[in-house]
Amino acid sequence: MLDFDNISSDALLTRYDIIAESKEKPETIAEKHLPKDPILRKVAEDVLHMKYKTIEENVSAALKDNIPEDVIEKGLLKGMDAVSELYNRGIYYLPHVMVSADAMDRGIKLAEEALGAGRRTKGEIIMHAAEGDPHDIGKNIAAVLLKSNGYSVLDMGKDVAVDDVVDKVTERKPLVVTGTALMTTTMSAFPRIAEKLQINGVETPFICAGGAVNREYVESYPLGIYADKAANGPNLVNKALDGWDWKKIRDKWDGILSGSE
Amino acid sequence: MLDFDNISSDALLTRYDIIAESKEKPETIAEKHLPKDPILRKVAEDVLHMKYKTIEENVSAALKDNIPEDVIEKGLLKGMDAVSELYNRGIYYLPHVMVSADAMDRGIKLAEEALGAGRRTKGEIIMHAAEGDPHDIGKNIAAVLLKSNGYSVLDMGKDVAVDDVVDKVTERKPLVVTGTALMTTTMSAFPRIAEKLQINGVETPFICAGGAVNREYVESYPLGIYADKAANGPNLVNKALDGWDWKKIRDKWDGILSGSE
Amino acid sequence: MSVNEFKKMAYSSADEMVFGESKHPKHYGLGLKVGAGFVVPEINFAPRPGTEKTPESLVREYVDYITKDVLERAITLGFPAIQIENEHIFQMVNDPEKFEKPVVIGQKEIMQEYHDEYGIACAIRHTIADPRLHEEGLRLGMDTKHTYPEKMMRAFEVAASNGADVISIESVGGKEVADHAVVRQDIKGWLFGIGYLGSLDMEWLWPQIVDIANKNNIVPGGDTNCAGANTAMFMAGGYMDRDIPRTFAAVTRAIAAARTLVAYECGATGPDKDCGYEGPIVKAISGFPSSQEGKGAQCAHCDMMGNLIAQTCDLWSNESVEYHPEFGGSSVQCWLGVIGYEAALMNASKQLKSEKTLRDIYVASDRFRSPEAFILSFDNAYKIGQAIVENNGSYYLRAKAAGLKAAELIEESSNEGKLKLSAQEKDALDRILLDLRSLPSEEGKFVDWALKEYADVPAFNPKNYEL
Amino acid sequence: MSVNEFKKMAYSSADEMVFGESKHPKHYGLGLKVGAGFVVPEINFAPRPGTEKTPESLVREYVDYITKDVLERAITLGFPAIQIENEHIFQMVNDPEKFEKPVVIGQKEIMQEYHDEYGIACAIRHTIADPRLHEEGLRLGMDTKHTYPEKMMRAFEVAASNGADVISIESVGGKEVADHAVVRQDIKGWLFGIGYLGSLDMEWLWPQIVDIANKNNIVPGGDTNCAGANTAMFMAGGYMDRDIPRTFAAVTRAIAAARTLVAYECGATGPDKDCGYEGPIVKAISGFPSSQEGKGAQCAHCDMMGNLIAQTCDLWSNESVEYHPEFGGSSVQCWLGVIGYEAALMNASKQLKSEKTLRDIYVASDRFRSPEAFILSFDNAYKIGQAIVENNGSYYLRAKAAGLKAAELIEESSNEGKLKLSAQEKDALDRILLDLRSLPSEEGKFVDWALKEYADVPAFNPKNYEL
Ligand code: B12
Ligand code: B12
Repeated sequence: MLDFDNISSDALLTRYDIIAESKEKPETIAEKHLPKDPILRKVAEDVLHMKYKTIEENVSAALKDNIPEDVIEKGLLKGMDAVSELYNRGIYYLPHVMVSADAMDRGIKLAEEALGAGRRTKGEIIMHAAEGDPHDIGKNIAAVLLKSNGYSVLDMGKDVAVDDVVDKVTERKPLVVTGTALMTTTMSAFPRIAEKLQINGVETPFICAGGAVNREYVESYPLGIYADKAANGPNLVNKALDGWDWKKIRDKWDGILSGSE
Repeated sequence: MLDFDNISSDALLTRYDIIAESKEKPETIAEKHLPKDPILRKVAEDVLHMKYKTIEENVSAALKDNIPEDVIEKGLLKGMDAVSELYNRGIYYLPHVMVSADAMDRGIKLAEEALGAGRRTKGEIIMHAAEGDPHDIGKNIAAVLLKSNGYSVLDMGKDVAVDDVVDKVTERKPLVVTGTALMTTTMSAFPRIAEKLQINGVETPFICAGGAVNREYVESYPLGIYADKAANGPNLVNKALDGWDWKKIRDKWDGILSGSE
Repeated sequence: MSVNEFKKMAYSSADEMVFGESKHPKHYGLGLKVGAGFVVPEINFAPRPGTEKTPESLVREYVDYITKDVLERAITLGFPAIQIENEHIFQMVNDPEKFEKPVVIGQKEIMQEYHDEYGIACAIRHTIADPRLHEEGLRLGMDTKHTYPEKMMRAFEVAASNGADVISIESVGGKEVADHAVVRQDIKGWLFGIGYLGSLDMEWLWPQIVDIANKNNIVPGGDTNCAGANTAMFMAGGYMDRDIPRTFAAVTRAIAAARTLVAYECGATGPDKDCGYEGPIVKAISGFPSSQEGKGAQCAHCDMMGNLIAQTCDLWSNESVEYHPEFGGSSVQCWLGVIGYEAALMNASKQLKSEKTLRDIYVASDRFRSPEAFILSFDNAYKIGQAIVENNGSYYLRAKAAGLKAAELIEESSNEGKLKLSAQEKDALDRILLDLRSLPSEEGKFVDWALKEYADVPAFNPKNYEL
Repeated sequence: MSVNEFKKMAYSSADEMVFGESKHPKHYGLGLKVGAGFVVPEINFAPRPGTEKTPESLVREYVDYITKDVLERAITLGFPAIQIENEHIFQMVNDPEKFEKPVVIGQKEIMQEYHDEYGIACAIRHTIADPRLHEEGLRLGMDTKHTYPEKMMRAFEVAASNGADVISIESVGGKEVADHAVVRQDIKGWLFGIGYLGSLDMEWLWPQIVDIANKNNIVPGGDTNCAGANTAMFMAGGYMDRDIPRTFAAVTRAIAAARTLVAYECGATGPDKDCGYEGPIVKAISGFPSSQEGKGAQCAHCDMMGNLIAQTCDLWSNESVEYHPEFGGSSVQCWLGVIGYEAALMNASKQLKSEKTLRDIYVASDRFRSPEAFILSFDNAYKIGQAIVENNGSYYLRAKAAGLKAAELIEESSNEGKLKLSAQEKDALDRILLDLRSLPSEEGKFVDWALKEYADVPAFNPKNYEL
């Protein structure tokens, strides 16, 4: 058998990923987000460094001198902001985000206990994957990013019937509803949901994503707002929080994603 | 160097064309079309056998005992009918049709001279290839088949400006107008032509063909009737001759092509 | 663990493995032979959006357009043999009598016509969708809302009794835990999900599929870990992607092989599914024919081993393409051209007795393009297969051994400076080695730990696996 | 006839020819080397319908979508080098300042960005559309209605001075007669149209293109007989088609080679155009780099030599695909995957020193698939090249010799029972042999006869060729 190890692969492929490896230090970027206060900083660092073993201890310590809201907003969420930026810049990989978010979740749970009640999140997002569609990883990632940005998420799961989505949204009037479809043969659920919502008088922005859909398709029915990546979620939802209706979000879509809006 | 001739290609490819070579004899199929009258039969056979050298002699002979219309209808065109059937069945190749048509043309010219004036054809067809489009072979083939079926053709050529087509059609009111587009970036000329014709009050059926277009596209604008193959031309045009308007032809399209209408 | 495990490797050496040759060739359908000395293209497709709305429009799309187009092009280009795969859409498994049956019948009829007229060798694989929801229940009687496992088994029967020549599935056991683990780069969780739970689910599912196939005298093809290792591969992507390190994806692939093997242990006979990139490992162990996809499946996804993965295939597939027009014909026709010519290339190499040279060129093209390509190179795939066979007796242990072997092979080559790794890939590899080596050497201990560790994973219900 | 004719074959034997090696390698663009020991993918595309309406929408389509997508995918898959080809649409040649210029500039800018960031070697070929109408006039000053030759020359200048690295064309001289002849299976007419008139037109056109390229320090690529031999090939099609016998198409290809060579005689240096299937013959004579397309150009048309034609290529192309989404990314990304991996395969064979084996496997796959594939097999292509060189001094005589040699090679193989022919193919071949052998051995005599014989061909105007 041939000795493959003697083959030079230089003429066959270029490791562009190694060429483009960031020379920026994660620490420098994170620094901008981390709080000055040493105790809150520890909490934020636990999130940044995915220390879900020590985070409970440090959050408890922080809760002694800080109100729970501050531990969340100025500690846990700041750590998560640093992670998000590092992910968006391509320096951290996705798992870092997910495990940091797990750590943050533990911290938030403790802080909420101290608060005595669930904290007021920025708003509720109802999420689902389309009827007949079992593909839900993208949705799950998006859910984590939304939670990390201070929203509460009601995840209806995958293969969710059109009417179930319509009923739930009509009942709870969330800030935003989202749908994910990876199959061209399931995505037609979205326009059906949108139409039924409108009949019910609901005008909630409906973020639609997943490999099957594209912007043109999503904008062909009412309420629909396209999202390409999970990382787009918070940007779009923030605008709903600012009171923009679906038409305005759709109109200003390019600007929102490029950060100019 | 390798001796390629020792390679067996049996595992690599199957000559389905040879497997499917027709066992039917062309003669048997042609026989149904050929006239009984021995003199007209000679004329028809000259067309069938592409004898453009002897055809003039035989047509002159036939014209002695027959009126020119009969020489055309019962002689020349019958020969061409046989060729068409053999082509449609996949027994004859295209060049046979083209050269037979050339022979027929010579015969018709003689007969028309005897007639003293141009014969009354079934009707005029205006043809063109779309503005900016140099691909015209399909159109040229279709033209031959239409002529062989007794229509007169006004061929405007290729890369014909939208307004030139509109003006010519508005002026001459042909039975049918046709367009060919092989490029997705030229086919938008068709809807523009159709709209302008309607503004001029012209409702002439507009057969559109060529690799770029498909049935859905052609039926998305008024007047448009799709043709897939040059051989479809006569079938569709015959319906216009029967007085069908473009809407009816479009409605019954499947039936027309399958021969059930 | 199932009793029919493979006691030894089907091939006595890695070098013995080559495309178009299987230890157990199959003959089925309308004169088709697979793994019997030549490679056959396998064409896959998806219907246009909207055509799923009524059975009539779906039949028109699948039968009158797609199947006909494919056969016409095969004849046009002179391809001697072709396999068609229809990956069922949700509507077909949800209502088999209405949506599935007429499609299965129609496709076979038209294939028969072309076979009769031209003598083309052909067969069709029906891949039933696995619609089961972990949160509702994977086993019979559990999901009272959708009755999914029941519908799915019915869909198998409808396909098998109406024209399918091969039946397959991309089963989803263990996916709930693997999904949770993959985005956290948690190899232990992934091992539990796919290596253990996935195998248990297949051990339950596959004897039923094999029964249906045998009753109908057709072929029980095989499974794929699309739900697990392909998700990881897809997310790991190429040099512009940053979701999952490619070393992680590579190790999941090796683990997946230990699971996908279960189908064969339960009576499946191949060809396995095209999208199972674990195919080379599974073939090394089992010797059953293998369908693979790479360069010619770019319509469906871009992988980092477009050539390499052809090395040991018996069918060569395009994975899937949506039906639509192209300048060169319909999309299925164009992609059939791509895979059919590749099959012709492999078959030509056999005529010239250069098939091993071509195999090695395929491998050389991509061996160092990604860690996953590297461990799937047939020499390494063979070693991973050996690790599996040596650790038979426990789904957990053999899957762990496969993963560890893959990680070690990568480490070795990287240390030698052959296989290059980015910083992230290297970090992930180190953690994987640490994690896998830290695991217990007894299945029971591992399972106890994992049941606790992953108890809160959404949709994970031990009852789905009788645990 | 042009004075710079090739006195001898560039290669001393057919066996010396292989993909990725040219006698005159070229270095151009952003670090790209062609014919210098490896094969480079060349990706082509067409904009979506409607995007041609405004310069803005056309730029968005060509630059922001297509060019960016292509470069992203090349990086993702790790392809070291890539050539982009933009085949201009009518609007760009019709109004170069408005439609062509911003596209040419935009594409180069984005290429420069990726080159700077990742070091990818890349270059772009702009292929100017030839919009000339035979009925209006081919030469300067003749077509007062559209002023086409003038606009076309302006389009070359705009491309050359704004970012093109290579300029090419698919010129249409002689096409009016060839079109008339091809549908009548009239090889004498075809020889007159392409072998004679086509060569005269190129002799007029190409020195101008070479001038523009040289002035701008870019590469005058080459021409193709797309307008003639590809039309014949396309109509001859495969085993389901019945428009033109494939033996006829094969002979037109050989004749076309004698014409396409003229570009090089006028100073072009290659790479010639992908769609010129006469490439192997032209390369055998000239030694210039050659772009070819086959298996990976199924998106554009299905040919009968998808593998074979890779045998001697330096660039490997997809011919063209309309931009649209696929499951695996955009269409241009998917097809780049196909051709890029094929290039990697050829390059890998060089690493293993098995390139001639791979070349021979390519050939074996399709050598007997069609008469055209057969005569283009590099051994036969070389012989046809020799027939051309031996008959230099007359466009007519060398084109006739090429056609006759091709016909004789086919006859010989068919007589030996190797290359199989259908009844129609055989008939057509016999007539071709008869026809070509009946022709005079003096150019003058032939031209006199042809001018009379084809005087009535629509759109044929001898003034277009100064006759
Ligand atoms: C031959 C050819 C040429 C020849 C044309 C020769 C000629 N006289 O027509 C030449 C070289 C001139 C040419 C040039 C170009 N071409 Co061109 N060409 C082709 C090719 C290979 C074959 C076309 C052909 O003749 N088909 C055979 C005929 C018989 O088919 P048809 O016309 O469709 O006709 C059939 C039916 O449609 C029907 N029909 C047609 N008309 C009618 C009318 C009626 C009444 C009826 C009933 C039926 C009917 O009957 C016929 C069958 O029976 C195609 C490849 C392809 N895949 O199509 C590319 C193709 C059409 N060309 C293409 C391109 C891009 C070009 C150029 C722009 C390239 C360039 N940059 O130089 C230039 C055009 C330059 C310009 N002025 O703008 C692209 C178009 C892409 C797009 N955007 O849609 C194609 C698809 C190639 C590709 N895959 O990229 N081309
Ligand atoms: C993994 C996978 C599976 C896994 C799914 C695992 C899971 N938990 O999701 C399994 C094995 C279950 C599966 C099954 C099937 N699959 Co599948 N699968 C894939 C694959 C390979 C990857 C999908 C994936 O996870 N992508 C990664 C995620 C992260 O991407 P994503 O969801 O799009 O999310 C991104 C964005 O869309 C966005 N996003 C998503 N949601 C949201 C929400 C918000 C709010 C925001 C802001 C953003 C956002 O963020 C993410 C990126 O940042 C694709 C291949 C492909 N080319 O897509 C095929 C694919 C989707 N599957 C396909 C098919 C056909 C099937 C089956 C029908 C096959 C069969 N017959 O068995 C079955 C389905 C059976 C059924 N029940 O109907 C086809 C669909 C074809 C079509 N018609 O459209 C594809 C395209 C493969 C192909 N090329 O043919 N599949």
